[in-house]
Parts: sequence; structure tokens; C-alpha cells
Amino acid sequence: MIAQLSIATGFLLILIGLYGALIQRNILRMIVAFTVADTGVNIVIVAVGFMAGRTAPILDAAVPVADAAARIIDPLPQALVLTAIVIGLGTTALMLAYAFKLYEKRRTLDIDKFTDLRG
Amino acid sequence: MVETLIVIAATLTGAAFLLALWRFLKGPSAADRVVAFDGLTIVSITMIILIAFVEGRGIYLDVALVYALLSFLGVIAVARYLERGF
Amino acid sequence: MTKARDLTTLFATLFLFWLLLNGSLAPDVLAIGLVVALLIAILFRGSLAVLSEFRATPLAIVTAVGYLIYFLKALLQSNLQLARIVLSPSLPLTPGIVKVRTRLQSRMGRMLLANSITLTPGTLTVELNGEWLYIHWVTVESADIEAATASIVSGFERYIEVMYG
Amino acid sequence: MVKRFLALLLLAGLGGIFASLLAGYIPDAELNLTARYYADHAAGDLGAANIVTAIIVTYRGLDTLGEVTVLFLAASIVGLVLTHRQKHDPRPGQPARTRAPVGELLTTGTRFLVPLILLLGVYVFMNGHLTPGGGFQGGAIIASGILLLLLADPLKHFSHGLISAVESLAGLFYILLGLVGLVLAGGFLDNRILPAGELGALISAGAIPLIYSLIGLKVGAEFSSMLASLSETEEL
Amino acid sequence: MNILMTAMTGLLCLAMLGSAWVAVTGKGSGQRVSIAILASGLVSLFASVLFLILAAPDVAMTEAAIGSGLTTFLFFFVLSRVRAGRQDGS
Amino acid sequence: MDSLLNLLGGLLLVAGASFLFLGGLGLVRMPDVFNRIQAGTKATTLGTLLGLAGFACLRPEWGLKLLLIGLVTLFTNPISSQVLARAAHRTRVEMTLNTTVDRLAEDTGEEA
Repeated sequence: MIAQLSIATGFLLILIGLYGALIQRNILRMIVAFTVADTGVNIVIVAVGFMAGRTAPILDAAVPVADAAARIIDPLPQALVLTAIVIGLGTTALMLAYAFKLYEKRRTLDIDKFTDLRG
Repeated sequence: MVETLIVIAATLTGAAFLLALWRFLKGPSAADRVVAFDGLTIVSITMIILIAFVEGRGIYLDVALVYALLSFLGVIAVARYLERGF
Repeated sequence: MTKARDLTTLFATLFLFWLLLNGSLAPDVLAIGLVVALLIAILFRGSLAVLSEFRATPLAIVTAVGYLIYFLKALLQSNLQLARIVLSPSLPLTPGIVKVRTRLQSRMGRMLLANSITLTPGTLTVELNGEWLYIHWVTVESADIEAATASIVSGFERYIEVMYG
Repeated sequence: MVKRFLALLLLAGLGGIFASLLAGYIPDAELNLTARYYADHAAGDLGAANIVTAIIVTYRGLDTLGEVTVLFLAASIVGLVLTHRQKHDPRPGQPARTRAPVGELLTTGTRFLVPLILLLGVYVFMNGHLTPGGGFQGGAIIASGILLLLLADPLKHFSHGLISAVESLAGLFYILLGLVGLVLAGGFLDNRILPAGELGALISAGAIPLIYSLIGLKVGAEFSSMLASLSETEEL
Repeated sequence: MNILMTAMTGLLCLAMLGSAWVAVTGKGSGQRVSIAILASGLVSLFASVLFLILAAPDVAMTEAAIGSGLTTFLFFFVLSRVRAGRQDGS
Repeated sequence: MDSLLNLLGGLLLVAGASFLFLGGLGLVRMPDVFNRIQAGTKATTLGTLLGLAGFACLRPEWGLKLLLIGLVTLFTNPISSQVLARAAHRTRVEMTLNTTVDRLAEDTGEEA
């Protein structure tokens, strides 16, 4: 139940984020919407690896080595998502730097004012 | 007995969470929303420790510590932004 | 002399924090903690003189305990008062921002005072400027500087003055 | 409006795909083969209690190297984009911007808290093999401490030299450790160049704490340089 | 105890969807970009608690430190630099 | 003995959670930003501390970490509220109508 709820929320977050990125005209708001969609993707990946009744893949007194395979959940999606979050910050920083640069050139953040590439 | 008490505490915490969330969604000024943000993060710390207790994993407490420090930083950053400090 | 004292206090604080974080006294934990705490202490020794303002005399330590008890009592009182206000249907508020004076000089002592005021009955520090504190008060009893100082600041100042001066 | 209609159409299609995915979702009851291998071997072979750390540092160490490189590139490009811009004259009739002064409380609080935050960051990446956390989280916490310094003293200028020196040295030693693993142990970035030690001790799991500390320093320096170059830009 | 975790998950999911809606559409936020950024930071913070429920403490810590902390700060830095200009797309 | 400690822990937890609830109620009911900050800070700080004490009674082996979290909240919570209150005052957020006196606005008005 927890996994299904989380996956549904993740999908909805992706949809909400994409909707915002498509209809907003302010560049900063588009980047905010992208980060929301990013969070949604991460939630879906982690939730797919979740198994009810099992615990985190860290061994200590509560989870001895012997029955690790029976008690822990899949560690691989977590490692992937960890990478994805860090790279997400890198891409967000790049987008923000370019937004700043665009604002410096044109003094506006409205995407419709950037018509250079229109045919 | 103790389980009942924990369930009562969890319910109250959830209610506090909802009330603060309502203030965040409603709050007329930006400062109101930041106050609600602060309240939400503090309630979340209690929720994290509750999760750690239910799952029985002491190592989750590190997350609560990091969370407490970062919520403080977030509020400071927004407050400095509001008063045009950086 | 004071430089060395600053360094030692900061190092001791950091090392204690490290031990609390790790929660063990194994030799490897101690060794790594020593190195890391020393590095950070050396990196920050110039800009961080607030910790060594504590007067480590026996009187100050006894006062610190008394202060802690007084503070916890005030925290509980403030919450009960707040509960009474929030739960009463008419919200009996007479808020306002008053100005009070403090005698404390040391930075750490002033921060402790401001924090204590924020957490005690009905008051919230808004601005700290020189010797003046501006305090938001939920139920203003008196807008006069002296009277407000007597009822808000004095209780804590008595303790903190001994600890930090 | 056509644009909004097209957007909604696209989202409806995606929503349909997502709904069918969710309807067909059956949770696993058993670990798959790869996960089972990691669960069985991470503690015994590598001595790491945190299996996620074992995957990131050792099993998929090359991916992490790539990730650190991508971050380095992002930080460099942010610095490049933001610093190589032409100077523009302040517009006439608009007074020079005055920043709100920092309150005394925030200054004192910062001086008190920043060393503790840095120590927490070090704790997080040193204990990456035992507790949740590791180089990336620890680096982010260190960068947050630096950010608190920036917030409390906005005119402070960081020595970019120190930041980039820390970053380069950490990166260099990271690669060197990887090469040492190639010579002395099973392959590039193998952590078994040092004894695995006892499971659960701070100095254990071979070279994992060392590698994660280097990653933490490097990532912290990269994030700090991003923040510093953003905060040194002028208001337009 | 299981029902407790499920209820908490539901609460968090609801809160995330609500703040995501505020972050993306700007409904009820007086069209201010700073509120949108704050709301997206809140989405990340709730996601961090959700990751903890999903038994991923490493990811939870990363999301709290990077996804919510540093990203929000980057946004605020840039926003304070472009404040003089128009903030709203509409 | 053990069950007594458990009971104490549970009671402390419920007390802490009720203070958290009161804080949330205060956030919703109070009329302006400063009063909301008051309710938010005090009630949530005490609520969190009591909750931590309760968990420490239930799980004594987590005591050190919980103590650390408590210390961090005790220091950071009031500082963030004060910085926020200062920012709110500087941005001239309107105060509730029955505010009696505002010495800070009078004094900053004199300086300008």
C-alpha cells in the first residue's frame, strides 16, 4: 500500500511539474517546475525498490549479517537516486546561471520575448 | 498501553502538521508562509524520530539531526532574502 | 594568551560534540576526533571568540545549573500561558513592541539572553541594537522602559551576568 | 489557447501511460539476483555495513568518478558563465543598492554554529560506511556551513584559491587511490588495499572512509565554489 | 503500527501534492516567485520524510541536504539578483 | 520498572504532541505574523523537547543522539524566529489592529 501510494504521488508530481514547465512563461518558474518533476521521478524509482516489511540496507545490531538477504530491501535504486539528486543540483545550477545570463542580456525573464530562434 | 499512547501522539502530531500546512497554503504574507514552513519542518523532525522508533532503527536519527540544521538554514536564508540581505 | 584560550575552548567544544555524535569511546574514534577537532579549531580560531567568554569559575557553573532550572520553568509557564490564549475563543491579546535595556556586554551572553526571552512567556526578541532590545509582547503590561525591563529582562540577566559578564 | 490545449493533451497521454504502469505494478517478494549478491557479499568482502555506500564507492566506483566529474564541469561552467561578463554601468538615477545590515544575533549564532556544522559534515562523510550519509551529503553540509558564513557576512570574499586547491588535491588523491587499487588489489577503486577490519568500527571497510572523505571534500569545495560565484554577482 | 505508517504516507503525499500545486501554478500565492521556490523546497523536505518511510535513509539525507537545502539557496541567490525586473510571466 | 519507564515515555510523548498541536492551532488562530511566530516557536520547541525526552525514555540507548538533537533545536529555533521577526518588521508586515505600541517603528522612524 505504501509503495503504491508513493508511486502514484511520484507520477502525479511528474505530471504537475511538466504541466508547469509547459505553461509557465517565466523562466525561473519553469526551472522550479523542473525540480518538482525531478523529485517525482526520484520518488517513483525509490518506491519501486521498496518491499513492505523489510528495512534499510544498512547492517547493524538490528540487522545482523547472517539474515541480511531476508531483511533488507534492494539497495541499487537507492544508489541510483542518490546520484540523480546530486546531478540534479548540478543541472539546476546550470539552468539558473543561464537564466541569469539571459536576464542580463535582455532584462526580462519572459520566455516569449526570446524570439531569436523563431523561424 | 504504550502503543495506544504512541498512536494518540502520532495523531496529534499529524493534526499539527495539517494545521501548519493550512497556514502555509493560506497565509497572506510571505512571512506568514515562512513561519508555517518553520513549523512544518519542526513537526517533521518529530515524525522522523517516530518513524525511527516504529522501524526500530537508531541510525535514522542522523537524518533528523541533518534535517534540524538544514531547516534552520532554510529559514535564515528566506528571512535574509525578504529583508534584502544578500 | 587569549588566543590560546580561544583555541582550547573551541577545541574542547568540538571534541565533546564529536563524542556525542559518535556515542562511543573506541580508540579510533578518539584519534580521528582529535585530528578533526584540532583542524577545525585552527581554521576558525580568529573569528570565533564567542565560546571562551564563559567564566569557568565554580560560581559560574553553579549559576548555570540554576539558570537551566529557571529557564525550563519559564518555558513551561510560557507554553501554559500560550495554551490559555489559543484555546480561549476570544483570543485575549494586547500585543505591542516594547523597548528594554540590558547591561550585558559579551556577545554570547546577549545571544543567550535574547534566546531565553524568545522562549519565555509571551515575549519575542525582534531586534538587538546596542544596549537596547526591542521585544514583541503578546500582553503588554507596561510600555515604560524601566518597568518592562524589570519584568522581562531582570530574571535572566541576574544569572547570565554571573556566567558571562 | 492552443498551447495550453496541446500541453494538456500531452499530459493526458502521459497520465494514461502512468496509470497503466501503476495498475500493472506487482511488488517483488524476493530480492533479485544483483541485489542478493550485494546483500551477501558487501559485508563479508568489503567490510562495509552500509550496502548503498559499498555500491557507490566500490562496486560502481567508476560511475561515481563520472558523477564527480560532471559536478566539477557544472561548477566550472557556472563560474565561467557568471564571471566572464562585461561590466555594466550602474543606471543613473538609481542609488547604489544597500544591503540590509546583519543583526547581531545572526552574527553570534553563526560564529557559534558554523564550526559545529563543519564537524557534522566531517562526521557524516567519515561514517559513510556505517550510518546513512557519505561524501555527497557531507559535502553538501559543509557547503551549507559556508553558505551560513555568506549569509551572515554578505560582503565576505572567499579565497577561490583555497577552494580550488582543496578541490584539485582531493580529486588528485581520489584518482591516485583508484590507481593504487588497480596495482595492489582487484581493480580500479578497489577498497581492499587496506585491511577490512571489524564490521562496525570507525576505521574499517578498507579504503572506503578515505575515498568517501576525499569525495566529500571535493564535492563540498565544488558546491561552495558554485555558491560563492553566484553570491559574488551584482544585482542587475 | 503498519496502519500508522500508511496514514503518515498518505498525509505526506497529500502535503506534497498541495505544495507542488502552489509551486507550479502560483495559485493562491499572489503570483510571487519566492513563494513558488519556498513551496518547491517544501516538496523536497516532505519527499525526504517519505524516503525515510520507504526505508532509504541515505536518499533521505541527500534529499534534505541537497534537494531541499542547496537548491533552494541557489534559487534565492538568483532571484535576489534579478529582483529589479518583472517577476511574473503573465 | 521497565514498564514504568515505558509508561512515562508514552505520557511525555503525548504531552509533547499536544504542545505541537497547540503550536499548530496558534499558527492558524493568531491574528498577525509576530503572534504567529510566538505561538510557533514556543510551543514547537517545548513540544519537540518533550517528545525527545519521551523517546529517550522508550529507547534509553538512543539517549545521546536525542540529547544532541534537543540541543540543536534549543539553539537554532529561537535564532531563526528572531531573524524572521526582524525580517518581517523590516518589510513592514502589517500588525493586528489592537496592537498597543510599537517602539521599534518609532525609533527607526527617528533615525531615518
